[in-house]
Amino acid sequence: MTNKQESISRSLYEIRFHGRGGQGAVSAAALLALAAFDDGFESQAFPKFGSERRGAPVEAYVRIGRTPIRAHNQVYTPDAVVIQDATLLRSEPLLRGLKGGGVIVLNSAQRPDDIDSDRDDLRWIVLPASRVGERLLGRPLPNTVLLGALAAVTDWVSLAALENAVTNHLARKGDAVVKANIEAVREGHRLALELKGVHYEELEGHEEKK
Amino acid sequence: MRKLLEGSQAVAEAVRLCRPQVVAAYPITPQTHIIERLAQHVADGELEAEFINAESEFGAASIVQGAVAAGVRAFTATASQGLLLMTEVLHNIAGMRLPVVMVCANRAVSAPINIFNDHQDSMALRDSGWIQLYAESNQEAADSVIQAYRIAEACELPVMVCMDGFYLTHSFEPVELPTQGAVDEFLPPFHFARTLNPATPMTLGGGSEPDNYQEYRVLQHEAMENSRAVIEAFDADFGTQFGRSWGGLLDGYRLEGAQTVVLGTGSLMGAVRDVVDRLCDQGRAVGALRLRCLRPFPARELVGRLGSAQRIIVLEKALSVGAGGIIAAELRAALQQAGITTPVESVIGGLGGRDLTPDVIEAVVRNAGPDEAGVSCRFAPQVAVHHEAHEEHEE
Amino acid sequence: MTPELAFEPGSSTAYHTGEWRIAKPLYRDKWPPCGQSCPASEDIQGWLALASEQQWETAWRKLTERNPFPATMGRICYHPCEQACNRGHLDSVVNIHAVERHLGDLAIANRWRHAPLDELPKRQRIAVVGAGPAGLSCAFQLVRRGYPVTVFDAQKEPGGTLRSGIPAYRLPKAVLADEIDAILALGIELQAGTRVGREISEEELRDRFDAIFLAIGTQRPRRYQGDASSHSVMSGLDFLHRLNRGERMVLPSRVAVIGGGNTAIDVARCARRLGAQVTILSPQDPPVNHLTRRGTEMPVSSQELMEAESEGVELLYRVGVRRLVRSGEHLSGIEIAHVDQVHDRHGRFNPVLFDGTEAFVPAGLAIFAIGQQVEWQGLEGLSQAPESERVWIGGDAGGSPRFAVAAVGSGYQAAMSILTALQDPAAPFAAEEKPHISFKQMHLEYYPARPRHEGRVIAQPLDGFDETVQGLAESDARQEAERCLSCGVCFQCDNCWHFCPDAAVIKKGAGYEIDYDYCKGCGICVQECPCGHIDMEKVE
Amino acid sequence: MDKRDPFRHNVLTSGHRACSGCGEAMAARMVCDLIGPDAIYINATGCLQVFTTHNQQSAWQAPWIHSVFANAAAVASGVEAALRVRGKDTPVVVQAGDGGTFDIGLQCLSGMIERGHDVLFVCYDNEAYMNTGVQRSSSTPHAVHTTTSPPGRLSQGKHHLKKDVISIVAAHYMPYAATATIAYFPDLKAKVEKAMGIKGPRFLQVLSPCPLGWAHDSALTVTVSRLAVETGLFPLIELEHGELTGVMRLAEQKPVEEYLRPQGRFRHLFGNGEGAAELRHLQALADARICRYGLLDAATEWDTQSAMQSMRHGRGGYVPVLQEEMEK
Repeated sequence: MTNKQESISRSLYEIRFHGRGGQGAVSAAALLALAAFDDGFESQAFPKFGSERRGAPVEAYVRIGRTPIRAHNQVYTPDAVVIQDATLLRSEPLLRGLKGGGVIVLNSAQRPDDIDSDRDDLRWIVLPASRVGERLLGRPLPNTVLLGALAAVTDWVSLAALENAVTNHLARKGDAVVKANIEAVREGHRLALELKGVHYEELEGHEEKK
Repeated sequence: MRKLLEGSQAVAEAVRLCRPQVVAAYPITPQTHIIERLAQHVADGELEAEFINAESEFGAASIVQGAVAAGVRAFTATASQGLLLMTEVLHNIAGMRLPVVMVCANRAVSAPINIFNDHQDSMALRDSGWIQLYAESNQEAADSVIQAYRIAEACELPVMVCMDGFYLTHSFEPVELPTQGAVDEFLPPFHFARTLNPATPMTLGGGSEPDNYQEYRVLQHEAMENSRAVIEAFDADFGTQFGRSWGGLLDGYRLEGAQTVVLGTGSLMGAVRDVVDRLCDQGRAVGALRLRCLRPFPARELVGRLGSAQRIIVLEKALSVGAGGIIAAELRAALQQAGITTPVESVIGGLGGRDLTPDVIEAVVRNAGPDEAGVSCRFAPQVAVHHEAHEEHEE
Repeated sequence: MTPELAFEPGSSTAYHTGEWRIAKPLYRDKWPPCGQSCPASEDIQGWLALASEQQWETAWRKLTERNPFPATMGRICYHPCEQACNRGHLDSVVNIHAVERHLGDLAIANRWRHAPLDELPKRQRIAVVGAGPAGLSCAFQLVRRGYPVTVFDAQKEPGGTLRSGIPAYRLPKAVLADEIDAILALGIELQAGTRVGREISEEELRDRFDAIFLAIGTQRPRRYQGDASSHSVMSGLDFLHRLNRGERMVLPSRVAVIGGGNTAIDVARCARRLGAQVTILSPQDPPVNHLTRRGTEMPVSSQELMEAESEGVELLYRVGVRRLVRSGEHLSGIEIAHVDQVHDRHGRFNPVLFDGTEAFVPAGLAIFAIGQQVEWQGLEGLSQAPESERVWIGGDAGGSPRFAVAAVGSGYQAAMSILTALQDPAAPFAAEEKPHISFKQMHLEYYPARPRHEGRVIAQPLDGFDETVQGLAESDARQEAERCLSCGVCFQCDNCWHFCPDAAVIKKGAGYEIDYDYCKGCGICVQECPCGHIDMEKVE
Repeated sequence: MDKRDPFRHNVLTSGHRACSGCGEAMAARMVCDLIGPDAIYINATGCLQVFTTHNQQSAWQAPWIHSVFANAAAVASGVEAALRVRGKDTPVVVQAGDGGTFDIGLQCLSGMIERGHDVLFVCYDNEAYMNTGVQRSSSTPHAVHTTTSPPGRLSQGKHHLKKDVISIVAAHYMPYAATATIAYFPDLKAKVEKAMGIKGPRFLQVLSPCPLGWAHDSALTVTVSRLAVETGLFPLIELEHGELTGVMRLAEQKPVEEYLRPQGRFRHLFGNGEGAAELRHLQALADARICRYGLLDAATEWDTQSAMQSMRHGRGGYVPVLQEEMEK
């Protein structure tokens, strides 16, 4: 953990989650913040406020920092964006405010056509998280897979801390759910490591090989 | 141990540690997580209390009123329309001097309907006779609940702990939860002198006449005035025992030598602190003062802290429609009474959940307000300085 | 002033809402119509109340305070109390006499003894002349108060008219004897077979006694003056005397009895028992229910009349005797005519007959039961003496109505008068003045209808003189007593107590008290008092 | 404490400022003394609250609390919950008028019942807002003259029917709901005692005439309440878990006119054609209620006549004050 702390170069990272109601964007944000906190950082997670309606676009935010986080504002200039549903790309400006060099973790089985091509300063991680979720969790839930992937590509949280967060946060849902989600985190982490900088087609092929 | 907790959960845990025996509530966004968590605690046997699902906020307030009158510590929470629906009972609880504690998850009021945060709901109740504490963080919200019970029971005044809806209620933040033992040490067992009891029958809530109603109010007012010292003392006590305190009535930030002071309340003060840091780094003498306690209104204390400022900006998430900023008006009165002529700029912002971003706050501080007489307040500019820039960029 | 957040319990009592009052309720015992109409002034409501609670002996003692003859009166009294009873406005009047008889019979059966009221013996001696109901009543009152009383009677047996004038089927001799014995047992000296002017002189009486009560009754029957012959003509009194002495008379097949009172009926029913066909020629109307009383009714109980009719006695009302129709010496019948007016304007019995209304009633014997007079022979001096000479006259001889119960009442009054004259501390200062109460002041809806219990008429051949009416069973007597409305007399129903919105009625052990500090004078207690015990008075 | 009366506690005692002849004061006194001082009383705003507590003087001799108009049932819920957690079984009793029951208080009442609080809710039904000067409530019967349902050229008083609140309450699968009135103390006593023997929410609607609002002579309060029953306009019924389990049989049905005549609030109906139609309507309403509840032919322990029978030494009353207590 201490070495992790060192690895955070800036005082504050901001992550924005996009999803649809019911996909667990808020939960994912909470898991990420919990993991960071477990790693010894200050962290904060909260949803874009509003009523939670299944299927409607939702946002959630995470801040991870070395000093206590005081502001409670929404995240406008994220360091990373996690997109749980590629269909959102069509309707929402998902990349707004994303800092240069920012990370996009996208849940998609194929490279979407409408990825913003104006920004060439971004790192895209595209992985079929729903499909992995389906396989591991029995339901197409992309959350923990995407978190694993984010951890893999950013170093902002440790895999162990994520697993801890999953264990604690989902404890109420039973051991099987916890175990499966830990698997999902690991799988996302593994996939993202393998895919780092790898193009979509390769990803597709890689997945096929499995 | 510090934990990352949702604000609602932090407050629920704090409530649990205070061992209320009756919890009654009616769900309303954004208060729901608090009562859901408490319901779970009761269901799990972690809180030995009657959890009563009231049929309305009006009922919920009434239930805790009855419970406290019948001799137990009680809790309720609400927001917005729910708080307004409670209004009648809240005045009544205060008038009967019942030590009730509630949490208001601050939210805008209708119309138009809006579930997001501002302070219009609790501000509307500022004259109800309740002590009002506004929390800046989840930690403070939780700690304030614990303090609130001790204040309420010592002063025989109800206490409303206000926490910003969503900004706090739905945010996960690190929170240090005290141990049960420590809370038990801080908070004596519940005692209320006028408990309903057949062994010592008393009549509570009886009628009054023109020749004594005012005296009831005078007593209530005196109790409020006296509660200032109690709030300060218990916060200090809390600091001694738990290693953190919240400034009692007022919480200053970089006030030393500050020529411009931003006065505000609630969670927005976190961003204000960031802005103050930013501006100080740029060499500006800016400080912040957080009004933790709106009632009793710490007029003397405010004068003491703001006396040397040259410019005072009051940033509020509530509007007295047709009058302007509420805190600003009260501050103006306090300063005027103290013979201080520093202008007070009243800025209203963040209504209905609009985010008062650091940039907006900075803009408010940088841009001087209108100095024409008769202008009661101005409104903070729309957020999204960055937002718009990037949208343009993306297109 | 520091206002209190919690008010003390009951602190409102510092505020006297009684000041709001413009009218004021008052508990006031009334004199119920039964007692009011009772010639013996019995507290009928009082003893019925006790009887309803099965406090039989206490009830009997209450009753005998005024009338030591309940078993007798319960049988023979014409019970004006029942005529007056307010219950008639609800369903049917209370069978007061049956309960009275029940009490008397219980007393005899259980050998209850009268108790003296005052153990302290007095030295003044009292003489009572006549051991009839008036004399014995007076003697009873005085002996209970410690006075030595001597009763003189010309007859060998005490009882007066009760013994000689009442047929046994109505009043068995043993019942009367038992009640008289109980009275005498208080220590009365009876000198039977002692007629004043014969066995003892007026002077001796005056010498030996401090007070003298003459209650010699009316021993001389009023005779029919319209016919010179006494053949086939008899007075009711003589008829009954002879019968009560045990004489078995032989009567013609048809007998006419002239008169509208109890004697007439007694005579008629006795004559029926001796085998005659009997017609009563009454100058009065039949007794009707008390709602339509006009003053011209026969002073008899309708029940007795019904019994007579059921025994085959014929009745003709508002008729008077024009003449006796004779065939030689023998009476063949009576010519009657409609009576317009029974009494003249002086109140004297003086019927006026209307011409052209004549009719003939065949009869072989005419028994006139048209009244009796006092026989003052031997008492000429005393009868003229004023009360200042401590001589009192009472009973029938004193002019009271010719009813046993009136005689009892008269005896009581004489006793009270004697006590006053003797300056006895127990003498009543003044007669109790209580307002009367009519059914209109009551709230009859509080009393549900309950049937009246009657004494069973014993079916028997009409040739004996055994008692015809059975007494009530104990449960019936109790239920009958419960039927009493307790007119004007609180029976602690709690209504005023329950219904006072202001807790201004305080229940005491027995009865209630109005706390005028709080009574607002709403009038609910008055309105909801079933028996009219509470009055409302304006507050000035 | 006032202990003048050895035979009852006077939970609601003298010195209160109800109008002369107040039916609600009478009803509350009966009900509270049947329950006794070992209970906690919650009062809605209304006449009863106003006239019993005045200027630091209270006519109550039991723990008593008043909050606001609409919330008595909810305050009671809280009191009951508090007692439950404190391990006490002190009875909790709500007292409210028809406004605090039928109208503004209905929601809290419904919530209290639904949550199953062990509370007896007593509604003293005087059929209008008397406290504020006789305005109509949803309990006001048809054709009644109130200040907000005045008769006039186009009106014969209240246009609407009296709300059937007992059915609404009973429909909550209510353990016990009953109607009663002051005229029949034995009936009221039996119902209060029955209610106090049942756990869970219980409801008692006690018709309590108001001499002021009904405009009858103050002495007629009991008489009028009796006539309300005898005419069939106010059936005395018991409902357990929604089922009709008891009625007070009418010994005889009286014409509604007998009930309406003494009351000024119906005066406008007499002597004109349209009023006559309303009189027939009221009679029809009475007939319908008699029919609905079988008031003329039910087999019952007592009827309107036997239930009011006055008895020597009463028919039993309240819990007497203990001698020791008196001496204190």
